[in-house]
Amino acid sequence: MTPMTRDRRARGHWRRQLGILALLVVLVAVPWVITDPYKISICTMILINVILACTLFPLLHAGMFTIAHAAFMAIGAYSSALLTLKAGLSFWLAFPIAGMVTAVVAALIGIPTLRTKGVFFLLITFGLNEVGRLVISSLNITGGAEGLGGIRRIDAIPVPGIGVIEFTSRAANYYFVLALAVLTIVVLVRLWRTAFGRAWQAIGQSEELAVSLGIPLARYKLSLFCLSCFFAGLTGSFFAHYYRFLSPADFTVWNSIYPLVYLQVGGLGSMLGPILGATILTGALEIFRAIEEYKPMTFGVLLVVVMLLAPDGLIGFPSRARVLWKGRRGMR
Amino acid sequence: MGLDQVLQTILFCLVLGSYYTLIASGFTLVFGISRIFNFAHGELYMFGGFFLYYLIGMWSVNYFVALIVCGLAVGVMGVVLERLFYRPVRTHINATFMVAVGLLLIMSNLALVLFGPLIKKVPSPFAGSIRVSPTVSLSWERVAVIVGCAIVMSALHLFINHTRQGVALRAVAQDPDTAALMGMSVDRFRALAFFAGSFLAGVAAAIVIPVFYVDPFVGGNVMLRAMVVVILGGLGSIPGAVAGGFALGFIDGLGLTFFGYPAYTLGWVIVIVLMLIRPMGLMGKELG
Amino acid sequence: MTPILRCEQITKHFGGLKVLEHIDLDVHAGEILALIGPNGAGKTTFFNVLTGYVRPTSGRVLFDGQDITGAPPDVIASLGMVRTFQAAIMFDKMTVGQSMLTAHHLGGRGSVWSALFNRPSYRQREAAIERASIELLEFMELGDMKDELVANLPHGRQRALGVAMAMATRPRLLLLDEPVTGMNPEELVVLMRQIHDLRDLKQQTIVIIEHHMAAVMEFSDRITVLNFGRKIAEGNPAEIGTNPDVIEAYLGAPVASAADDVPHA
Amino acid sequence: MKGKRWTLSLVALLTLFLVVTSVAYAQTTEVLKVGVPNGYTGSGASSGLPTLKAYKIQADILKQHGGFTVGGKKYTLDLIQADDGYTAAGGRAAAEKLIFADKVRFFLGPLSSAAMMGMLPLVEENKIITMTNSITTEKFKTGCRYIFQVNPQGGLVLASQVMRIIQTNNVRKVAAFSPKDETGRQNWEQMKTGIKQVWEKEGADRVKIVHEEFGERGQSDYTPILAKLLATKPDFIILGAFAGEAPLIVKQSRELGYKGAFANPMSPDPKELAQVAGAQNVYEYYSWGIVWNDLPKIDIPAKHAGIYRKLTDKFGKEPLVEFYQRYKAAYNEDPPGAIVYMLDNLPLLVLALEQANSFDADKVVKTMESWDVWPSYYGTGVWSGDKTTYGIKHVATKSSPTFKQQGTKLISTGFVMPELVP
Repeated sequence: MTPMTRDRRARGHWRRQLGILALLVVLVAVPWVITDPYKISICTMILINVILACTLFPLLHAGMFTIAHAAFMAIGAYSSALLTLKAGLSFWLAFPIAGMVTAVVAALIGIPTLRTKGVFFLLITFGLNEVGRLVISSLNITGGAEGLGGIRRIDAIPVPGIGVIEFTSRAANYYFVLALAVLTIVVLVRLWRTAFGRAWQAIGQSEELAVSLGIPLARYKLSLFCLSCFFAGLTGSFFAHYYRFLSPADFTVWNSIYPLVYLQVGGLGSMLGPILGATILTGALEIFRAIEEYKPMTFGVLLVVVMLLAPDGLIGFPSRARVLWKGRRGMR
Repeated sequence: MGLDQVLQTILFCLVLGSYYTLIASGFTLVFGISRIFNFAHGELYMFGGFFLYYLIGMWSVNYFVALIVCGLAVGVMGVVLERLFYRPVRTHINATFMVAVGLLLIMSNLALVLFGPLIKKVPSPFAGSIRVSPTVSLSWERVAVIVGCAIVMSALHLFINHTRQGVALRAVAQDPDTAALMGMSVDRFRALAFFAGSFLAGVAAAIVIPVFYVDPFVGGNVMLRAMVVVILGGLGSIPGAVAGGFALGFIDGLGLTFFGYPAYTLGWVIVIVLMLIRPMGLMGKELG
Repeated sequence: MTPILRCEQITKHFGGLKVLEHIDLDVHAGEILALIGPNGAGKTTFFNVLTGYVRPTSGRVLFDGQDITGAPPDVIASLGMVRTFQAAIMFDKMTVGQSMLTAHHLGGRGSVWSALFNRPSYRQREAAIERASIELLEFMELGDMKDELVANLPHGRQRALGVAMAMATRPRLLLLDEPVTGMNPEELVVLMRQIHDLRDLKQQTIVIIEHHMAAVMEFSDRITVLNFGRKIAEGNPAEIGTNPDVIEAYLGAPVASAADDVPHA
Repeated sequence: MKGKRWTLSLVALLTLFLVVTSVAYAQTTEVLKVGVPNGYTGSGASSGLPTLKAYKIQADILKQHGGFTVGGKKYTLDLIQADDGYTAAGGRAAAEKLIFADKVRFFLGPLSSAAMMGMLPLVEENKIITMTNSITTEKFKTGCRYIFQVNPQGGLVLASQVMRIIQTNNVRKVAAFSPKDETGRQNWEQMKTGIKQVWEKEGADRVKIVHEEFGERGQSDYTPILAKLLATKPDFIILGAFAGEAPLIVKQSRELGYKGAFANPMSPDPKELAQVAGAQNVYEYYSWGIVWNDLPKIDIPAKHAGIYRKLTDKFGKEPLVEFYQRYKAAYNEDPPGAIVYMLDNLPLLVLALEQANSFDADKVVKTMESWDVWPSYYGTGVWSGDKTTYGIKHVATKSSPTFKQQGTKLISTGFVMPELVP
């Protein structure tokens, strides 16, 4: 990080570092503190959503508003499941392959579609997600609409020094997805602050100006799209071996929209946004599972309220609140 | 397949087309003026269906009266949505999208709580069916869908082209900024658009629901189809909605007849390809 | 010596509309060439053709004797022909500093890995880029503003930043599209002076579209006049100032006063 | 601005939800928590909510009759619902919530195969006794200790009615239209065995399967598919468990000029059917379920009288009548016809608990397996299924009421008893 950008971050820079460290400690401690398996698996679910929301963060900033993320997650999930089921591969081999398969498919789809912009890209991806779901449910190898069962859990792996790690316990799966989340976020945040990240942001803010400065749009958009989908694919692979049953119903347009909701509710201001949004909303959904019939409504109300009070998301709220306090109607 | 079956196929393609046109026209109208994808449009349609059920099934109001009342009631709902939820976030595109999603969730769930999960049937005033050929027949209620679609669409055409409000609406749709410069209150026209669009949703429900049924879950499928139609025809274009509606009617109808259910993919595939080669759709204009 | 840019018979039609007709133009290293003409003369379209935003209907664009007709904008930029925009298109959500770093894209980035792991090679490159950025900002008298959000900059400063960003790509040929429109006289003089210095101190070759006649007359070495897509005159300021066709084109108004006319949208 | 005032009221709404939640969590002593994972939102709700209502009625009736005794303590049931969203992930989440947050050891449901598959590993690992209604042989192939499938149509009952219809109506061409999910395929496969039986009896050319179609649930216009299907001129259409869609399918195929018979295992409420399809269109429509306004007289063979009393002791002298009256009183509407399938889940669990006199899963399972015949709301049932068919004897085969609908009128076509099945 160069001084020029650091100046702005200098305020509370160390505080931030400490905060991140503390957060990590807490996250690692979770399985010891929370013994209730249900709560652990909620945390697992939260982390899955955090990853998905975070992979959307750079995409939205670069002006790619996609509603096909669930479809790409599905590609990762099914390819990993089938590789282990049909080809008998070890999970540890299938996992990265699943990610790459997803990235490749993303490239093949991205090359024609990324030429479109804004609402058209949104609609195309929307359609792609529908097509993907319908294809999965009409193929035989994917088990069609009935779904694909009998998927192995993550294979045990010997780790020098620690010994063999079994993935029978929830804690183990939790740690796995936690590691994946950390990896994803670190990679994305790091890249975001490099010249590449700057180029992506530039494209998001003005393609015209970006290209005039010699930034090749197509290549940069495609690479980011593939990267994002790569992580979505990895997440999908974990999803498959965690739930051990896949059905098209898990990858509807809604499953693509929810991560966007987390991201938007959390806020696009920084990577903290998607993390916050996914945590709060997934948590909320679980809490409100108690009043089953009202769950979607509750979610909807949360969403609308946040959007009305803080259109820029929760992390943008404090500054916005100040604006409102001053009496200036930011909403208008 | 025999001639009579060809005829049969064509007939329900027409019915399907009219149905799609009815549900899509309101959706596209709203988008044309306000640039908002009102994902709650399908839910408005659903509410329209339930209103009709209570008006006719419970209080046995005359069908045609009920039809108008449905339109008005749903129209008012639309205005409320615009005023209370969409307007405050107008300047934030993403937030608008999210609000639309939220409203969709709230309304469908609300319907489930209010009306219960079971399907409700609205008796159609048009009983019996006409013989088109010795072997082919078409029920009057389906005829009503085709005719109803024709009437509603021509009425809409008159409104857009031959009333002051309508012409103004179109002006705003084409260029909100200039319209604003010319001292038109864009806000007022957005409200008007939401009213008109939602009114159409209510009327569509009143015409279509008697053929099928209404339950709290009909909104979703309606929405999906409407989106395909609107993209096919071009975002925000009313003639496009008609063209797209019937296009999809035939795509779905023929597809289902010949390939069975995977055919539901067909519409989307075509739409995606279309958007790649001609983003403005069949009859649409490029967005500003 | 061979011209750095040579345009041969550039023609552009939009449908029936003849926007550019058989334009020939040479730009020589180290000069400031002004491109003037009434509204709708096709000046901006000409820039768009040169920089690959628009494909010419016919004609060739030679940059360093290399045919770049119809090459994509980013390639042309990487070859060293960079333009600014008439409308203030900016990276509004960035700070001035970030914008400058971004503008150094062509300065090289190294591999993703070196960036991801913040390797020394990458750090050095970033440091260099930053030094260059600061230097340019100082040059354009923006040094004290590098932490400002671009959106919060006054209009004049934004235009200056635009020039600085274009310069960050180390262009061999800089195309400026009405850099001083909408500026107050003081700002205007400052910016024109800075542009002039770019040429004098950095040997920067510049083609500038400008309406402000006084400025053009004072700062440019050579002037080309377009009218209705045709080149009607070319020569040094003195010649142009007295050229009857030009005066005609400007509705007979004395050239020097045809200044400050509103920028066309 | 108005927007803000409105949002405030929404916040109020939220807090209300919270209150409801806490209330929902409030508990009384001496109650056994039983989880009811099912679809309560989305299209799953159309079967999930009525089922929950039915269980609640049964729990009340049980309470009135003094609950049940385990280890000398009286127990009543506290039903805890959890939405499985009709998906695998949803099913797993629901199960986890019930097992670990609500500390539930016993499940009634789910109906959705996907949800069942999702919660399968959990249920087995944690020894959760699950009385499910989801029809899927798949999970039994994996040999599940703790899952009992209480649906009446352990295939055989479906088959025998299909066989009977083919014979009595002298059917020559059968066409099948089923939902494109596991439930749909299962139902069709099971009913197909009925046709196979006809073949065995009367030769393979007696009746032909002219068309098989699988379709999406929840669509509104089935005309295209039906036109295609009717082009093969069938005289008997078998619907593989369409629920809300069935009335439309009947209506639309009649509109296309179909005159033959229908069979549909998961029939909607008869009134609904007549309403939607139009009374004139509803004839030769066969289904499995109860005729509420003409409840059959249950006559129990003397040898089973004792067993049947176990049920009547806890769920009323005439269990069906009692249930029907209570349901109608509570919700002033007839229960959906299909609800009758779910009525045995709760009683069987209760009886097993009491007899095992323990909440230990393995004991309870042993007890249930030990029954060679058990009481059902409309007679008796047995556990069927063996290594070859299901892998484990946990699948109910029991007498099932069948009926035929004529307009709004339901004509009971009697019970199909397991004994009838070859």
